[in-house]
Amino acid sequence: MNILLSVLVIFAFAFVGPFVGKYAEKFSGWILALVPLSVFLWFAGFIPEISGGEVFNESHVWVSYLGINMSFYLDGLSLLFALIITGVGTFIMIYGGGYLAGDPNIGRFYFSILLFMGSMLGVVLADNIIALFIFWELTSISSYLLIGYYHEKEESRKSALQALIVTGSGGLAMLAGFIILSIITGTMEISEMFSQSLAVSEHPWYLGMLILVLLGAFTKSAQFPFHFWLPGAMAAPTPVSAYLHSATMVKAGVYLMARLNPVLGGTIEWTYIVTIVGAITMVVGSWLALAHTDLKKVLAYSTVMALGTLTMLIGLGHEYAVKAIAVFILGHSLYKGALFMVAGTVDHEAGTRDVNLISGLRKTMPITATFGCIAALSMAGMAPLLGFIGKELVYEAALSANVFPMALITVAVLANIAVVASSGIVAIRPFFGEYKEHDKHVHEAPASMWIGPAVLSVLSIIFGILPFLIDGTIISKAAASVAGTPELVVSLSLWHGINAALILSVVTFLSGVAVYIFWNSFRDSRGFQGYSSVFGEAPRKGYENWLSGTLSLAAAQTRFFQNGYLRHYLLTVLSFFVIVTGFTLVTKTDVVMAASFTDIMFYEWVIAGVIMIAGLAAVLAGSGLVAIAALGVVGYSISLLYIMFSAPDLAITQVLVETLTVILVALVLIHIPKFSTFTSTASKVRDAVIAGATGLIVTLIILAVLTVEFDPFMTEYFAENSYVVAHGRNIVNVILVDFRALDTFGEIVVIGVAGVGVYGLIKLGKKMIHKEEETTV
Amino acid sequence: MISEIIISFFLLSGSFFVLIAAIGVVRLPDLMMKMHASTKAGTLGAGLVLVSVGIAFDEISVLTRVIATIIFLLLTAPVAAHLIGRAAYYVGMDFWEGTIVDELSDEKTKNADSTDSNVKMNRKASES
Amino acid sequence: MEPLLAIVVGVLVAFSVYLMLRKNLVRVVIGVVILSNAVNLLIFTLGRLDRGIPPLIPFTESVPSEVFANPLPQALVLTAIVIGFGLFAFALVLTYRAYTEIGTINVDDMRMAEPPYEGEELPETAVKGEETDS
Amino acid sequence: MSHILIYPLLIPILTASIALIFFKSRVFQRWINVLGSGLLLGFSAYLLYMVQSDGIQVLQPGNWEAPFGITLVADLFSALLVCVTGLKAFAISIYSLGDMDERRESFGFHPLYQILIFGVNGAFLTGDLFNLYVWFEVMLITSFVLLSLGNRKTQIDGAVKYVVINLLSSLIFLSGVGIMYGITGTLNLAAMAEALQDGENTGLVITASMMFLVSFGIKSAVFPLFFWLPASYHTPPITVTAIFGALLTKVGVYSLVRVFTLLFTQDIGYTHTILLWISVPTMVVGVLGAASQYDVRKILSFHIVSQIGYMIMGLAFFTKIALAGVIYYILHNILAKTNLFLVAGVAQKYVGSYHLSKLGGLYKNYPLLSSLFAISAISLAGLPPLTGFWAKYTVIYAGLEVQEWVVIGFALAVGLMTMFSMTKIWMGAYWSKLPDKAPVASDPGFKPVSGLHRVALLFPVMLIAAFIVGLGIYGEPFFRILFDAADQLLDPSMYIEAVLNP
Amino acid sequence: MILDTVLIITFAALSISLVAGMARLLIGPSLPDRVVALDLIAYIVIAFIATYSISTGTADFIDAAIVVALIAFLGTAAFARYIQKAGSSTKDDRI
Amino acid sequence: MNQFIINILLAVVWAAVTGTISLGNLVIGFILGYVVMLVAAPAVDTEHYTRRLRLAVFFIFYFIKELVVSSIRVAKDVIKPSFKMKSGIVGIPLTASSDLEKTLLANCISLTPGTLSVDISDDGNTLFIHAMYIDNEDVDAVRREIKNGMERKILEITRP
Amino acid sequence: MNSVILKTAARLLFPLLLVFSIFLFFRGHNEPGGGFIGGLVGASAFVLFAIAFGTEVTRKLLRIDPRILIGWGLFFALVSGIMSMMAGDAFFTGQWIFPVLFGSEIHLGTPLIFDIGVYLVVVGFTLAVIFALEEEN
Ligand code: NA
Ligand code: NA
Repeated sequence: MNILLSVLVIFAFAFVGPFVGKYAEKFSGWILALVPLSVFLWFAGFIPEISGGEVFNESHVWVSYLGINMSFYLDGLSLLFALIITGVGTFIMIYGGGYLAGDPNIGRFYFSILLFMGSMLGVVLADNIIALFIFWELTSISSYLLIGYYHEKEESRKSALQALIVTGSGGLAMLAGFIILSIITGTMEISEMFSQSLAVSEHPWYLGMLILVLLGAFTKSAQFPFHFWLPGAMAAPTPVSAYLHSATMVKAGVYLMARLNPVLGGTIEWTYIVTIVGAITMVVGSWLALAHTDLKKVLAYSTVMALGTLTMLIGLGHEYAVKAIAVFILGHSLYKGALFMVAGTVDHEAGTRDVNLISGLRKTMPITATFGCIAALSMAGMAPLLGFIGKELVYEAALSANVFPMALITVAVLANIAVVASSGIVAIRPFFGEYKEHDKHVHEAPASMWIGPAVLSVLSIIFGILPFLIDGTIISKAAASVAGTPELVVSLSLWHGINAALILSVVTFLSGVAVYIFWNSFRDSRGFQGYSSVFGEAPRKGYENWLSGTLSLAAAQTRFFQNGYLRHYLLTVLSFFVIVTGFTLVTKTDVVMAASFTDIMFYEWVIAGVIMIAGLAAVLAGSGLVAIAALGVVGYSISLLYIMFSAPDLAITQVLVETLTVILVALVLIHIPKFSTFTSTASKVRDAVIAGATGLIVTLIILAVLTVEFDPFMTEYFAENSYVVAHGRNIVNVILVDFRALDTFGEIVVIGVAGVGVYGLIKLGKKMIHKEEETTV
Repeated sequence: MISEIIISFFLLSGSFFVLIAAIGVVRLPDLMMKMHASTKAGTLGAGLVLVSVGIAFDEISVLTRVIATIIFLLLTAPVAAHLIGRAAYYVGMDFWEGTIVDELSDEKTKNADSTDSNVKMNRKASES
Repeated sequence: MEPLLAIVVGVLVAFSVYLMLRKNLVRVVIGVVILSNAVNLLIFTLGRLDRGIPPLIPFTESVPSEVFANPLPQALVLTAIVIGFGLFAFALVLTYRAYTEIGTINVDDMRMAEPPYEGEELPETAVKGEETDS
Repeated sequence: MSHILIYPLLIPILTASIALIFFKSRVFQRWINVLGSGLLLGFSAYLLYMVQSDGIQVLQPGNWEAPFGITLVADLFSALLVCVTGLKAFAISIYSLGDMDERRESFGFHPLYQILIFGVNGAFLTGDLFNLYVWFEVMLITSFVLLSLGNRKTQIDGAVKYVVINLLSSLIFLSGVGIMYGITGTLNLAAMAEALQDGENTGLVITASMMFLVSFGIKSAVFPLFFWLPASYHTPPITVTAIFGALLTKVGVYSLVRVFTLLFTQDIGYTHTILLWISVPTMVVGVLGAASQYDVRKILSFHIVSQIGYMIMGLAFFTKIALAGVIYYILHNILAKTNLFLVAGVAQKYVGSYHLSKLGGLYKNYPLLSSLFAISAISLAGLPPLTGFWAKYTVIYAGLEVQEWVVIGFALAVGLMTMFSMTKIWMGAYWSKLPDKAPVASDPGFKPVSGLHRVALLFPVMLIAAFIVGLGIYGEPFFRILFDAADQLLDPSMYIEAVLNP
Repeated sequence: MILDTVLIITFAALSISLVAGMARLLIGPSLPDRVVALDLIAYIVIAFIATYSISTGTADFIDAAIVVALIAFLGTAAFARYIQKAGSSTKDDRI
Repeated sequence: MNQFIINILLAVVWAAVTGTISLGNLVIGFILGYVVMLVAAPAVDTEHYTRRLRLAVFFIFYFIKELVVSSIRVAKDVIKPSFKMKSGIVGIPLTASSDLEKTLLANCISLTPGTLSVDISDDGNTLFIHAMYIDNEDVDAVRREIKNGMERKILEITRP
Repeated sequence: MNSVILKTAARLLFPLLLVFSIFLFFRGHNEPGGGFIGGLVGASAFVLFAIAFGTEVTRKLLRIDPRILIGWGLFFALVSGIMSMMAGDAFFTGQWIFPVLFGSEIHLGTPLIFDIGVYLVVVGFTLAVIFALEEEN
């Protein structure tokens, strides 16, 4: 119950949040931060047990019929994520309260961000894959609301939609993948799948299922070529970007791959796909960062790089890789969360995030500048920060890769060079150099807005200098979870001696500095512009073209099918009837003309002929009245048939109805002038063919049914009971008012409604309806 | 046997008149003439056949219904003919060449605006 | 007799389908009426036919001693006739309303609920004279 | 013999006839309408309880043993639908107090409304094929009248298309009834199913089944038979659209499910493959149609078509979980669709339009309405954890189980497009700024609703939203009923036994 | 015995009449012509029903004849009303 | 008083159409007749009902005779290969004054040889008939024949 | 239509049609006829009257709005079913009494009440339609 409760508490506060925002404006962020904080502390309490090798399973029946339980699995990996989510979340709440202070919509912010927080927590804790998926989708919904926070700006709406569509489509693919996975394994609990790894990878559906699942992970984690939504999502308020788009949501995909690595990983397919996609994303993202001067965009692309790195590491999956994953996730969350907040603070205070427009802010906002720089150093992979350890581990992992290590190490170095340069951009450009005067008087941000960066960047230092605080406890267990082994010794340290990784780090740093120095001219160079448009713009354009293509396809097909012409509709319906019924008749039955015309009286021939000829007259009639006169003959003749075949009630009814029909038509046609139209011969022929085919099919079916022996057992029952029980000698009438009174009741309801309806149709004039209704189209 | 003959007589004569009516409706040259045939011969023919039914069944309930039917026919047939003839006349019908007089036309030209119809009253007017 | 009626039904169905595909809404409604007659005949025929033995129990008996025509299809058709009549009355008056409100009974011209798409070319309709819509 | 079965029919029609007798008093009609709907909801819920606890309920009106009279049967599938109809009827009866104009009321809206519910319940409860036809006609004529009541040009035009195509459908249905009677000699569904079990005349029966496919296909608006729906559903007042949009097509689906589980299971490889082929273009064409529209009512109308596709798809899979999914889908769609139409109506009353270009500012100004829309839209888009997700999930699971990869691929893509068009409404009407050409901004005579009116409009939406959320978050008991219902559908012997050997 | 032959003759006469009536209905040329034909067909139907009652020995069909006699007249009245109101002329009522 | 008689008559008609002349059936017929009269009262000018009914019965046989005669003549002409007669619409000045008399006359004329009532003039004083046979093109002869034949016979009965 | 002949004939035929409709209605249980047929013939009486005299007069003759007649018709039909339920039987189960009137036993049952409902609805429907259309002229 407890793990579930931790998630539910956050959800519950999502609904409280708006009220807190409304009634405790100034302190709302601080107050609401207590929610993630208390959950963080609660999870922190698990550290000893988890590091002692325990895992926690918790399961609640939810929809047992579908095998879907609200079950949770707490091990090193999920604990690490849970701590990041609630830990970073605590500072985000505080920061958000400050950042959005005075915004009338702050309540909606609290609602969405807490909803998101709970969902994200659910994703990392869920054991049941469908439960995981549900939380996963909830993160999509809440992030949609958050990205579109400034919803009156079209840009925000577009970005929100883009993120939703990209991650949503991946999510749907993933759902299919999950279901297939559960069909393969016979369970929906991830913890029960670990033991079936072999069976899964040898299953013929494996590759398809894998691709589907990975699509979900890749889109969510902004892997190339789906990465474009992430920079777009920067339309969100900065606390959102800091939280969702760096520390948590984008890592959901990474988490998923890490979580399923023991089940799905280790195969050739997995290694190739995941590693290559990760590597490409890593290098593409890192360099794209350099194409922008918007602080958030730079950070966003460096996040893409980080996600690529993590993905690549998961693809590799060996011991170094899993260690690197755990450390890199934590390190990245700390520095990137801090940097986003710093960027937001700069924007908030200076009114812009363009590094070309701001500089020298360290003088007016020293605290922010300090922590921003620390975080940037961590990002650049400088000792003695945690980022350094993470980067070293990445290099070591690449070096010991089992597939094309040379290529991977090149990619890693290249990517990190760009990261170093990016770090320079985000740390040096705004804070150092000459102070520029701004429209807005820039001053230090309130405590709520620097406490987050402060704590996170300080943690980067602490964990960097004192890695034993984390390695044996949380990191090693997280790495073990990814590897799918119970134990994995991780011993982190800043100094490993002079090894290949260290040399690469030095090279990286120096090159990065060089890139930073020449950044301005580099950014404007043609080659780089081309690179940026191919890898940055093209996928987004692809998405947009796909969207507009789909919309024009939609419009075209709707114009074609729903074209407003009744005759077209009818023609389609009738053609369909002819096709399905005719085809079935021809293929499924023996169409034999077993008809015998021997027992027919001559006057019956005449009446039948009259019916058909009068019917033809109705078809050919030049006016409605003539047609209805012909129809009268059809009706009278049919009533004669009813007489001949022992149905006096029917005959009388037919005559009465026929006559009233004539009266009604006459009354109506008095008002409608004769009208003639031109119809092409081609369409007449077409209509005649459809008409003929329909008629033929009906005739053939009747003839076929007539060959079936008819069991008159109902007739006997009616005969026996009609008078004796129902006191009526006219059996037809007894059927109508007694045996099948319900039919008759329905029938009188029909004509009753028809009466009311016709009356309304005629009497309820158009003018009587409210005027405004006419105008609302 | 006797009754069979009587029934046969009524049946044959009835169907004969119905046939005459039908032939008349097909052959006679104008609408009024056709109505002469259908109203008179048709009513008579149907009536005679009905009489044969009344005789054939020799039941009071059948007989009364037959009589009722005949009365209804006699009541409605001339009214129907009148309605059709009048309506056809007012909207302008063609008379056959043997028509020598139309006193109604003279009457209607006298007071053209006194009827309930909103269409052209006059045969000649509609022909022009 | 049943096979002959099968043909009658088929022919009526063909006529009605052809009428329903016309432009003139009055014709379409007449097509529906014919179709409804045809379907009634279909049910009647498929209940199998008997001549001259209406399902009436004589006053002298309480349980009929002789066989008679199947009463059930008769009751069904009777119900169907009445229902069809109600629907027909409505459809007819709707035609009338279409004429008074939209000003036409040409179904091709009825594009109020589904106005023409942008740039759509409307067909030449209601061309009087040359040929009737038959 | 279970008398409870008659109440879902008796209550609405009694209400309607009393309302008709007191034609002249609008106020009386309004309240008897609400009262009747409330009673109906209560009795429907009780019926569901009875069926769940005591098994399939059967009533022989007139006390004639089956198959000689007309049998009323409630299995779980029927009872569920009756129950949700009762809920919907109650909600909309309240909504109509705030929406319906006086003229329409004095020309019979209230009795017509009750009669429509009567017809729908009749169709759900009857165990007789011809009687089903009668119920269809009751619904049909009532929907004709409700659709055209008001006589606006668009209404008349929409009604013409609706009427003609639906009349064709009815007549095809009636022919099918005649043919099935001609083959089996009975009209009782259970007796017919029993008679068909011997496997004779299979080809002929399958041919007849195609007529039902076409007829019910028109009613449920599947491809390529759906045209009447987007042509007409946006034309009447929103209350009427909501009644139609959510409920009427589902009766078509109900009937398809009924006959293709009870009667036509001789050649599933053939019939249900055709159903599958129909379902995919239905989903796709419907959702693309929605994507091309800008009138909220039209978007929602096309969505009806699309979602019918999912239901037919589930029927085609023909496994237990698939059928449970179909039932879930039907129920979910009734709730979500109703709410979306109702919400659109409220928005129209606030801002003055149904067109996205004239809507806006709703999120900013009407948070309650926005959240009600969001709930329904998220549900309809199939996002968790609301009803739409479970519906979609169950059907898709079933499809993957039977390895219909391509079909499921389409279903998932359609799900994405559904989400897209829900966001289209959300962004166009809720997130965007109130445009200058919105009637509320540009027409000085425009009066948004207020006070009690607003309560009448929003209460029913909240009621239904509560179900959407509640069933979504905790569906265990509901799924138990659904799986039992699917069991009953897959094993017709229970149904046959209950009717023929009570 | 005689009656059987007579009945055949009667049916034949009525059948021919029916065909003739329908021919007039088809030919027209004016709407009133067609209405007269329809009126005639009603009489033929009455006679048909009556004859059929005799041939089957079932009097129950007579009620249908009564109804035709009473009701067909209404249809004719409606047509007449239409002709007079709408002024349907002789010329353009071609089939 | 008249109304009571009408009621009795309706009861008899009822018994006749139902075909059971029992006391019970007559009573039912009487009650029904009463109801019908209640409904029909405004429609029917009950004052003249008795006379009307008597006339109806009286005339039936007369009609039938005339009908047969006229039909035979029409039959002859219908079968003849060509039509030689002269016809036309003739106005008959009416002596008959009440609506019933006029209607009766008009119907009788329609059912008798070669004549068909077309219309009654708006002032109600002239009956226009279509005469199939205007022998010798003598229009007044037709007029005379009607006035002295049919109209007189009717008036003799309606005005004793 | 302004025709003396038609008007007079209509006055004569009106009560005849009405009697005939009731006749058809009552015997329907044993011979051809019944609520629907009887109702249509009964409605025809009013239709004829409306054609001859116009709807205003005919409405006065009918005294009740046809739509309300429809309501009553449905109500009657329902009452027959409710009576069955009150007797403890299934809806629409025929309940019969056999009073002896002037020596002959009469069969009276709820199906008769049901049929009255049918009759009323048919009359209401036909007249609602015809009146409305007539009044458009
Ligand atoms: Na529908
Ligand atoms: Na908008």
